Amino acid sequence: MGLLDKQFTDDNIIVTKVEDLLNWARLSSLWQMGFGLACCAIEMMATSASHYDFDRFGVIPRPSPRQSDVIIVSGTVTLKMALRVKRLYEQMPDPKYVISMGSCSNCGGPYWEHGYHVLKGVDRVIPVDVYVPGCPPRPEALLEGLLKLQEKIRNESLVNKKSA
Amino acid sequence: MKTPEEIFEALKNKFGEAVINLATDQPVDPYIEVAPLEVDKVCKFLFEEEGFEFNSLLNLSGVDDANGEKVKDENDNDIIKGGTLSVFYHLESTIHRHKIVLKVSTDRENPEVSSVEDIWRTADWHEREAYDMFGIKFLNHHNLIRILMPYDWEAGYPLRKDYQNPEFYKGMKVPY
Amino acid sequence: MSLKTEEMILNMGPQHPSTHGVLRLELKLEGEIITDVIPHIGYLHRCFEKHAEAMTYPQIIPYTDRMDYLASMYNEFGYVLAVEKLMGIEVPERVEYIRVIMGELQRIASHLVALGTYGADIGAFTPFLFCFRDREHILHLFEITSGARLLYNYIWIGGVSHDLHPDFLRLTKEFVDYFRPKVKELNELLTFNQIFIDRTANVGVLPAETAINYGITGPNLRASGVKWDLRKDDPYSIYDRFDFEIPVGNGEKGTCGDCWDRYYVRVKEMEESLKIIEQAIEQIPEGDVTSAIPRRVKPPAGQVYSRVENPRGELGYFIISDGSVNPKRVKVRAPSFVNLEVLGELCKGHMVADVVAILGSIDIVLGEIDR
Amino acid sequence: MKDYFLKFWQGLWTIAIGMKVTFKHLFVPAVTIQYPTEKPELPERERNRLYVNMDDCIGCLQCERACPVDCIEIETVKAVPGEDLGKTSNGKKKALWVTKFDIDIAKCCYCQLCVFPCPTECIYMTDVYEFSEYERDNLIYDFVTLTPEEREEKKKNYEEFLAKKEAEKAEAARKKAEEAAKAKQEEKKEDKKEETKPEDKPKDKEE
Repeated sequence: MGLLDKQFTDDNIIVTKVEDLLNWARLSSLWQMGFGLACCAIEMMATSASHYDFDRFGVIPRPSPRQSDVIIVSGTVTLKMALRVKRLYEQMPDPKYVISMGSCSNCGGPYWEHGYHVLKGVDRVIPVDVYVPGCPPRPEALLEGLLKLQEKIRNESLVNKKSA
Repeated sequence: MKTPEEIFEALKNKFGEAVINLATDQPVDPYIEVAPLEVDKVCKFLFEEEGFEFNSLLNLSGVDDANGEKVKDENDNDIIKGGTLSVFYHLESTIHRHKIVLKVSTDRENPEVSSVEDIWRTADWHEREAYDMFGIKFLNHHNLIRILMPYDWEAGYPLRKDYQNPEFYKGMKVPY
Repeated sequence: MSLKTEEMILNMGPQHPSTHGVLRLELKLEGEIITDVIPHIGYLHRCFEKHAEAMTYPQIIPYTDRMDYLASMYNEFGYVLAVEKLMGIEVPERVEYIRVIMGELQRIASHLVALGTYGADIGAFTPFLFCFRDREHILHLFEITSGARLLYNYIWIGGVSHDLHPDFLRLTKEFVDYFRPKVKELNELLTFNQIFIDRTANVGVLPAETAINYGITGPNLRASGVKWDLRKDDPYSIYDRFDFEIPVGNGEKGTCGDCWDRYYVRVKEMEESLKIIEQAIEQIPEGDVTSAIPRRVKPPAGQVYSRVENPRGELGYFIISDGSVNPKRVKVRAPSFVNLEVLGELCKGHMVADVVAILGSIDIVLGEIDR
Repeated sequence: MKDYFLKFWQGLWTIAIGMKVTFKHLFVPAVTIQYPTEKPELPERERNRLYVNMDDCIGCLQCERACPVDCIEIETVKAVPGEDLGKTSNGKKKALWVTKFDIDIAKCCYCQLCVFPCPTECIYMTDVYEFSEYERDNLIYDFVTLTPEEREEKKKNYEEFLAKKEAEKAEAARKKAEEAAKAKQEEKKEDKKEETKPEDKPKDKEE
């Protein structure tokens, strides 16, 4: 948004309305990359299954990073996997968001101390927007994390990147 | 159905020196100690001989005995010199319903054990794992490479008691 | 006329919707035909065995949960049996019954995930939703008892952490009655669907001889026609008191030991588990569940190999104790680790699309393979 | 050819059977929980976020030792004599100021092992599960009720007390030495009237 940046330094009517529309559109159809790593992936599957139904929030699991807006890192990221996680993240189109689900991807979780092959937190390779704690988090907790992410997107600005 | 004593007797008669002893003073499982470079022949015998027919390898696990001498290296880390690494084989016969445990001990500095991969195909990955975690070399294994750790892991064998974690792996910090 | 094609190498995974986690398969293809499959594992190697060496015996239980996260109750069960064998602890009757009920419920829950995701892999999405709906009932039972949905830390050395919830037995009975017709529903929906049968029958045939030599256990072995179940053949806990059948594959829709058999054995096993649960609810005595928990877990020096029949096969724990509060070595003989090894053998000569069907039918959990 | 059509027919027929099953579900109430508006009722044994009731904590470090992942960090300072810390709700006397009680909830594995050994039942798992954060540092929970100044003060107090005690000890030792010297001088006259040490030492609670 380099051009707009120079022309509108403050919010004005047109831009704010457009940005509201864009943010609304973005937050209501966050296509998720179906990316299960470990135990949390089962809870993620349960979240998209009948009882919790991720679809209500416009979250549909996509098999390819090219079609997705949000990557839910659900589970332990190991050193062998970390580079792949990074590559998948890089393949996603902008704007992209990351939800780190569960203790392991937050900071290594139970494996932080002796895990010689565990990456201590996925934020060492990709930037994380929302940390959902839990081991594994209840599906409701993941939904709440998603609502937090939507809140963050709602406050985003086209021109000036507000920090949420 | 054969007891460990009978199996030990039969092995002793057949292989003599290669079968070292039968440890029965253990709280739960007795085991037969075998020379590391003869274990493939012993296993072959147990697999084929009528009356034994151990057709299934339940488990194969490397163990760091940590019975060597503890010394400090130049960076003041504890390392273990000398001593042994062991491999335990748990065999079972689904025909005769008997089980036996074999144990081999090998030198820590140059651990070499004969592979049993061509007897039980399942030993392939088990042996690769023991190599990956302890650095035990299985002679005559067709593809002895790392299995769980990355193929380019250079920091040693993680399940040894004196393993030191590297600071970085491909630009990622390893310790917390 | 024959066309000669060059060998092509295709990478599948580590991120692939049907690899059930983070597994990378290196497929060697000749045209569309697979000549070899090399699985690359270790993308979820979480160093369980290293952790076990640094923890005390009770502290290891939460980590055993996280190995096979679809059957955590059974992983705990196997681990505590091994430690109890080493220490010579007798547990109260009631505890044994609770463990068996929990274990069998967990078997159903685990098979439900396996069947549901298998359907999704093949292309039928509805069974996935149905299976997960029924699984939630079991998770609720676990939750009211232990407080957690997936990783329980419920079965302890010498006992269980809490007594059963007052409503548990009633709810379990209700669940058994609720679930019986659901199995039939699943059969109507997926098992005997002709498209599903065409995708799975005669695909990935595993002969019994090969299976034993590869050390395959569990439903995969039974699908090949071998009647081998540790609950009957080497009974642990109190499994010898229950009356149940061991379903084996008989090649009903194709060859014995094909993907459909492996799938159908699991369906039938769920029904057998229901039988065990019903009997256990009938027989369960009253009593204290925490009386045998030792204050300090310090087994004598020695080594033990103890095994249980996990939903995926034979789960063995090999524990070496040196007489201190930490084990010297804990090695897990994970059923999936052994079962996956045969994949290359099964896939040879099949099409690329069949890899998904074969892999799904083996029912692997990567957390257990890599540990 | 006949086989082909037979299979074709079977395919259609079995799909129809499956459709019948799914069609029946149109008339079954939905199981979906409409999460943000409607929340599930959690059982009483629910294990989610840890909570520590600091009024009851005696700083015995049992939970820290039981934790398999070492996510609990506790530091305690002994109270100086004369300070009254009050009692816990089940009548245990407190003797330690807890100056640090951090739980890194991001590391926690919710296994409940810390809850069982607690003698005063002050650490427990609540049913709060909605606590996602934008920053990871916010997941480190500090449960200590004392303000930072108070913590410093307690530490200083104890250090001063220690120093005082040290000084008194040194004093006593010096006096003892003097007296011993005196005693040597007044040989064979045994009048050991030693100064008694101050008796009001704090009673150390077992850890």
